[in-house]
Amino acid sequence: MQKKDLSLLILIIVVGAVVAFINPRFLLVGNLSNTANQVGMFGVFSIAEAFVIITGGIELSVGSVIALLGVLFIDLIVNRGVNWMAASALIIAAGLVIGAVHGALVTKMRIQPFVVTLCGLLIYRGVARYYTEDATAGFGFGDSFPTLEWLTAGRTDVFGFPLPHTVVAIVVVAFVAWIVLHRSVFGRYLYAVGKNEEAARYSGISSDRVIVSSYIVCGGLTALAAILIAMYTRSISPAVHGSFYELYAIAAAVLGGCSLRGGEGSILGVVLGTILLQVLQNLVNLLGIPSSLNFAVMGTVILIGVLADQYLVQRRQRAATAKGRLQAGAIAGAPADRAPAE
Amino acid sequence: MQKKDLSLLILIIVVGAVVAFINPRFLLVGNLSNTANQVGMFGVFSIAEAFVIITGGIELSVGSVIALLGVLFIDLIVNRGVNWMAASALIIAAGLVIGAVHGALVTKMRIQPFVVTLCGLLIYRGVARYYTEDATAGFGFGDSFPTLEWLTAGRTDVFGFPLPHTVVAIVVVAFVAWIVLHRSVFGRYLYAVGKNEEAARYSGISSDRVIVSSYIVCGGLTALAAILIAMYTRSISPAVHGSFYELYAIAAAVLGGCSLRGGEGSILGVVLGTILLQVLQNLVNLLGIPSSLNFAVMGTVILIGVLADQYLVQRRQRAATAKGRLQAGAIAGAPADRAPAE
Amino acid sequence: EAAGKKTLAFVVNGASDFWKIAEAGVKKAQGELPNYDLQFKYPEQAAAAVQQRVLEDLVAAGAAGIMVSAVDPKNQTEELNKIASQTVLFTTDSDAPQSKRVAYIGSSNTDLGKAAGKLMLDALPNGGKCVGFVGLLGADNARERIEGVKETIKGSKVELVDVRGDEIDQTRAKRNVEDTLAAMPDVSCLVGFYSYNTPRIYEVLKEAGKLGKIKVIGFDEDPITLGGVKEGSIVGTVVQQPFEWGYQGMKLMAKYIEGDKSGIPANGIIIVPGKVIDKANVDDFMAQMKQMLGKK
Amino acid sequence: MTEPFLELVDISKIYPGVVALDHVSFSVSRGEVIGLVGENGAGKSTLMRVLGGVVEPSGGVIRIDGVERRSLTVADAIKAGIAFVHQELNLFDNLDVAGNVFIGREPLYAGPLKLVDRKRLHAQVRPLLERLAVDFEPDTPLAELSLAQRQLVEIIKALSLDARLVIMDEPTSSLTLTETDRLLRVIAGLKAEGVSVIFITHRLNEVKECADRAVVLRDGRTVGALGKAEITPAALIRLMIGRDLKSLYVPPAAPPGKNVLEIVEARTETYPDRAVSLSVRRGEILGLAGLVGSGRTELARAIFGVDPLRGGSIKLEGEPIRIPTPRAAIERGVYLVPEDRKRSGLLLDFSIAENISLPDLASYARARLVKPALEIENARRQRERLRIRTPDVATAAGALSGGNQQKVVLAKWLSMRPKVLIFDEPTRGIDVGAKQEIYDMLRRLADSGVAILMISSDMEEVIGVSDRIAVMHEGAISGFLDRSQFSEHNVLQLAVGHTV
Ligand SMILES: Nc1ncnc2c1ncn2[C@@H]1O[C@H](COP(=O)(O)OP(=O)(O)OP(=O)(O)O)[C@@H](O)[C@H]1O
Ligand SMILES: Nc1ncnc2c1ncn2[C@@H]1O[C@H](COP(=O)(O)OP(=O)(O)OP(=O)(O)O)[C@@H](O)[C@H]1O
Ligand SMILES: [Mg+2]
Ligand SMILES: [Mg+2]
Repeated sequence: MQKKDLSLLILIIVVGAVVAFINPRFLLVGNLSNTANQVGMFGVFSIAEAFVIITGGIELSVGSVIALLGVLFIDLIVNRGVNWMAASALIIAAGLVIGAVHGALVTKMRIQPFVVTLCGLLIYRGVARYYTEDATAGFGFGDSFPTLEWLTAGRTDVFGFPLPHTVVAIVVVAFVAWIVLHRSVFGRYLYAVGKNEEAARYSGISSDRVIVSSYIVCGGLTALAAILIAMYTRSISPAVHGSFYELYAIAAAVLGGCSLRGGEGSILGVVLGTILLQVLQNLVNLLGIPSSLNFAVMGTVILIGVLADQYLVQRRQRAATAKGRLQAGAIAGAPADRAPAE
Repeated sequence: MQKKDLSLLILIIVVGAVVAFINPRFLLVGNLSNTANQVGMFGVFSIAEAFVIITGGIELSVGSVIALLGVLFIDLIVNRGVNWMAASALIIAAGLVIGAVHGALVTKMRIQPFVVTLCGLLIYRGVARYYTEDATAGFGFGDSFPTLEWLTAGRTDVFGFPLPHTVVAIVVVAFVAWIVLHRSVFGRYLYAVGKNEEAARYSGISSDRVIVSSYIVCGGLTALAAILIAMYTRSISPAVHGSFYELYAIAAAVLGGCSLRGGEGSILGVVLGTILLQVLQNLVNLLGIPSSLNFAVMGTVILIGVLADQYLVQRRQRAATAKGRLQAGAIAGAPADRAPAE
Repeated sequence: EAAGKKTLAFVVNGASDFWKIAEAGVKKAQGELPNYDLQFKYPEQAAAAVQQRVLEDLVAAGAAGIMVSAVDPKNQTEELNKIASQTVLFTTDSDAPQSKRVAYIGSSNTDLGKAAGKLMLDALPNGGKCVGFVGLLGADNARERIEGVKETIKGSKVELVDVRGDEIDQTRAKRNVEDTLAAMPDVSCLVGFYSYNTPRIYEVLKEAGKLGKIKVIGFDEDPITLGGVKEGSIVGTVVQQPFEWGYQGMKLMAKYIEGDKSGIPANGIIIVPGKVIDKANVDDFMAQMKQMLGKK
Repeated sequence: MTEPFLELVDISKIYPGVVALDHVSFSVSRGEVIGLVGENGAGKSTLMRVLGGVVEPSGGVIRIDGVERRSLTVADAIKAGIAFVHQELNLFDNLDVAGNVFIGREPLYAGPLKLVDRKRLHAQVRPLLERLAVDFEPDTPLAELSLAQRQLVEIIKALSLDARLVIMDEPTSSLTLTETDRLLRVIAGLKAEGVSVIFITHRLNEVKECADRAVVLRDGRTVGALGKAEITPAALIRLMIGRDLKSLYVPPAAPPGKNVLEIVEARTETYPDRAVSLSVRRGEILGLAGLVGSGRTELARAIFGVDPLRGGSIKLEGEPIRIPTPRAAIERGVYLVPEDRKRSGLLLDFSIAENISLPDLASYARARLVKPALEIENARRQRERLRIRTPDVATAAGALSGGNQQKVVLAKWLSMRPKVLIFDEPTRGIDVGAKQEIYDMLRRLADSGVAILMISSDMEEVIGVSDRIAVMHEGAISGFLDRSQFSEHNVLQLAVGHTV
């Protein structure tokens, strides 16, 4: 575990302890399960975002993709009677295609990722709204897909804890993503390209392919999140569904140690970032803070957390220098003719 | 005028011509005046954003600042009976302070600009909503501030064209910003710091001061925009007022040639970017395109524009190489013993 | 556009299913007004500035009459007057009484709130704690509805302890219900103030196995709300009649433009009253809806 | 000699885990040219950075004109008349040449607005450009300049300061003989005007040519100083590494074999109408000389697949091949050690081991999962083989000194099976000891059957190491030289386009 991840974990524990102290109901199984469920859904697309950010890109269309694919998914299974497995496959495929298109525009046409995905943000939401004529897409009363619902929105009792299946999803996704990013050849390439694309190219990495892959992974995972979220809300107003989620995703990734300059970040950090954001949401409701202050509380806690972390980093550095000075003193006191260090 | 700006201008003209062809009412004085008015308001905070982007930062709290300061401004003059000149001064001062705080957090505490201003985005909107208890702040019926209204939301007839005073504002702001960015030492430092902060430091430029200044300028201009926009809408629902405006601002800046890596961009470009975005908005309404498609049209036109530009750049490069070949040919034909080219 | 056809526009305050019903009304009116081109406009964001822009552009495009559900009528007066000076302006949904609008067609949100309050009193004869859920806490319709509820339950043992906002984010809407159940085990009734809030309440209660144990009162006619009413797990829902606003409004406007001002009362206010849908009349209402929207 | 106006007394600098300077004392007098030499990582740059106000010393005092200070800021240093050419370029791609030279000191129009007087700015730069006879203009955008040209801009920037002391940290590392000569003449001119110069270089002949005094650093301490008369490369080397070095040129063990790499009529982007044909044989080191901007780097990039080839063909072991990307080159055993190692050669934040394994990561992986143990093991092996000085192969490559960084780049390719190795300035910024090691390595590689193309601007190196020299002039080969024809004069004649 990196230091950055550790300080995030501590922040989460501190916030959790404070909330539990003020309102012990925070620790109720039901509440923890609900929060875990949110972490599951938001974590999937935050990890998606992290893949792109690590290669030095950015993906702003996450929210719109969630709206568009969510609408399509519900339309497919509710109105067009498509089998839910086929529909899920189609939606994930659509996500992969969207990612591939973004990647191609970024690498082949050399358009800034910000511009490409900003256009995506605008276009996909527009298409979703046009497709549904701005109507809400949703399950009718009594529409029921028991297996699908159980898989996506269900919970399984594990030693008395109703474990939401979205948590299973995030654990699986995070584990695979962790292997890929931190252990696999491809992951190494992602970091290399994010850090210094030119040097990566000189080492024989085809950076275009790596970048395109990162967008494809992002698209696919976002599509998965879109299905989970659609099954959670069970209704999608295309004009607002998922809006601002790209900011959530970027915030989770950045909190988790990703740098928008690329080449940095860990999966564990991203998951912890997501948990922090969701605990903050939960806190506002549980402590009865006016919902108008929801965002303000979130912003303030993040800022305090980052400031505290920064303060500790600076103290640690000063301590390290002081230690170095001591060593230097020792060296200065050593006999002058000591063997050269070579 | 840089090539980038030129191609943006051409895109605007092409889009305008197409719209005018389909619906000649586009060219009506009233319509042009309305669009110009929008450009005025949006241009001011887009330029604000550009200052920060050029130094390699980002400012995400523009929309929330516009909401918070707008609410405060209206509250000051309507409910607290503060003289509007004093109120304006206070609001601008508040904007400068917000900018200074962001700058200090970025430079002194070394927190990523994205994180600082994301927290700002969350906090300021929360404060605005809490302050008004989510109620809309606005002028009551009959409340009237003739001078202020004339100054900010009025129009003056210039050769039959009702010139909105916001246009005067944007022209003045853009002119001053142009001088500062493209002609003054400070502007040069902004570009230098944005491109290579370390080298700037080695050249004796205090890059921290330059970065803080850019946030301060941004805060001040955003405050001005907040006043103009408050006087235009005359009512502010703190929950939604100005939301997404940061994306508008960044989009205008990026369209106008700013790179999010810093060190690039021109004021003319930013203004043209703003104009393009506003003409696109106007187009959707004038052509009777379903408003659900509004954003999609915007996204598509931007994407096509950027793609076309990119295509032309690549063609131009190929042409330049061909020209290079010609020149090289001439050299090859020169006598072998001519003076070395050193 | 066909030459000579005058444009009448219906501008709403944001996209929602609710306005789909009004749109159906406008479509019906279009069938009866062949000489007009009736447009239905959704601003891309529920913000006053965005809507203002749509209105200005419509005027620029030469609309003969505009019917608008203003995002923020109280403070848009001046701007609405600017529009009213150039074209015939009706308001709907929420009125701007001080503006120069010709007429208002709609319901009174306070009345709707009062109707919901009565439902609560009936459902909780022994009193209890209630929590409400709404999209935009600050919006006028939300405030008036909440006010209506509070006015009615004042003095009784029924209490509205909190109203949670969600910014029209469905995920948060559902989450708010979950968190409320976690935070207040003794809550005895939940109120969904916006159309989508009630279905989210229904789903959470269903998942928690508390359907029927906690009373639910809703607004508007989301299919899930109606299903819940039919099933008996939702006490009742208070609906408006946007279809009539669209239909009557457009026809009145056309008449007015043609010079017939008889349909407009002196104060300009035409209230189309809301309806309470409960188990008794839900089947009829659903049939009616189906017919209005022309759905299968 | 006059009294020193600047003194560093007992300066120390400690980085976490490293003692870069250990009680170093140093003084500068008016009009004195001091050569500062030492191995990579000896602390030369750090000492100068203390003087330039970039680094805050951990101990000691700085005395300027009798005033004592604990540390300087950049502004202090500039005010004290110290100009600094940093080892790494510190320029702005988004400004033009004039803007870069006068950054921070722009001539202004009168008035409070601080507007830049661009006409005056350009006028002030012009004479400086003429002084070094460069081939670009005040308004040339910096982005269009090559590495060497940028180096010249840095030097001009320092000259423009009208300083009392000019510090040049390896100014000649990417310059060819012609520019270097011109620079040495400029230094002589400065000396005559009473300006002091501190000159850091790894090309020891340059020290002999220009310095009044040479100071040698080792492991952060001063190990000796030589007066003008005593300065010889051999004496310097003895102080630097504590022993003598054998001569540079080691003849090949066997005569060269068949052609491995053949370039036929290759054309590049900048000189599309000039074609280059050359071939490198098995076991041979072919030196490629030429002036700054003669197109050598571009040729190497085209062969390696970084830039597109505008025409012509490449044959590897007699077989025509196409190399559209570096990946393709690497798969065929054609490797490039690029000239800008910080930008193209290394990922500075990656560890040494990770840098070494990067081009061939698949062989350190099982089932596409990287086995760090394998990487570390190989990195340790390479560390022994190339004598990379680091206690831990898990340290970031950026923390190494220049020479050791270069060895890491080499280690990348030596871990694989090279057929052709292209070196672009293999010893740029590398100390004599390490140079010697790299030359040894080159020879051993050649003897083991690798074909080596060595681009170099260091005349001594080209003549000392190559078995054969090709010289480029304006994008074309102006001639080949055999060992018997090797001389500075011949190389220079060809480099300016004459024949020999
Ligand atoms: N910022 C830094 N952080 C940590 N260690 C550093 C830093 N800068 C330099 N060092 C270390 O200080 C020592 C001296 O480095 P310095 O750059 O002064 O060497 P140098 O003599 O200039 O070598 P070269 O000839 O390679 O330029 C080296 O061991 C180097 O790794
Ligand atoms: N990044 C660049 N952008 C634009 N032009 C460049 C760039 N790099 C090199 N050039 C130009 O290309 C031509 C060939 O340069 P190249 O780097 O191949 O020469 P070289 O012989 O390797 O010399 P050196 O590396 O010593 O400068 C030169 O005219 C140079 O100005
Ligand atoms: Mg050095
Ligand atoms: Mg070169």
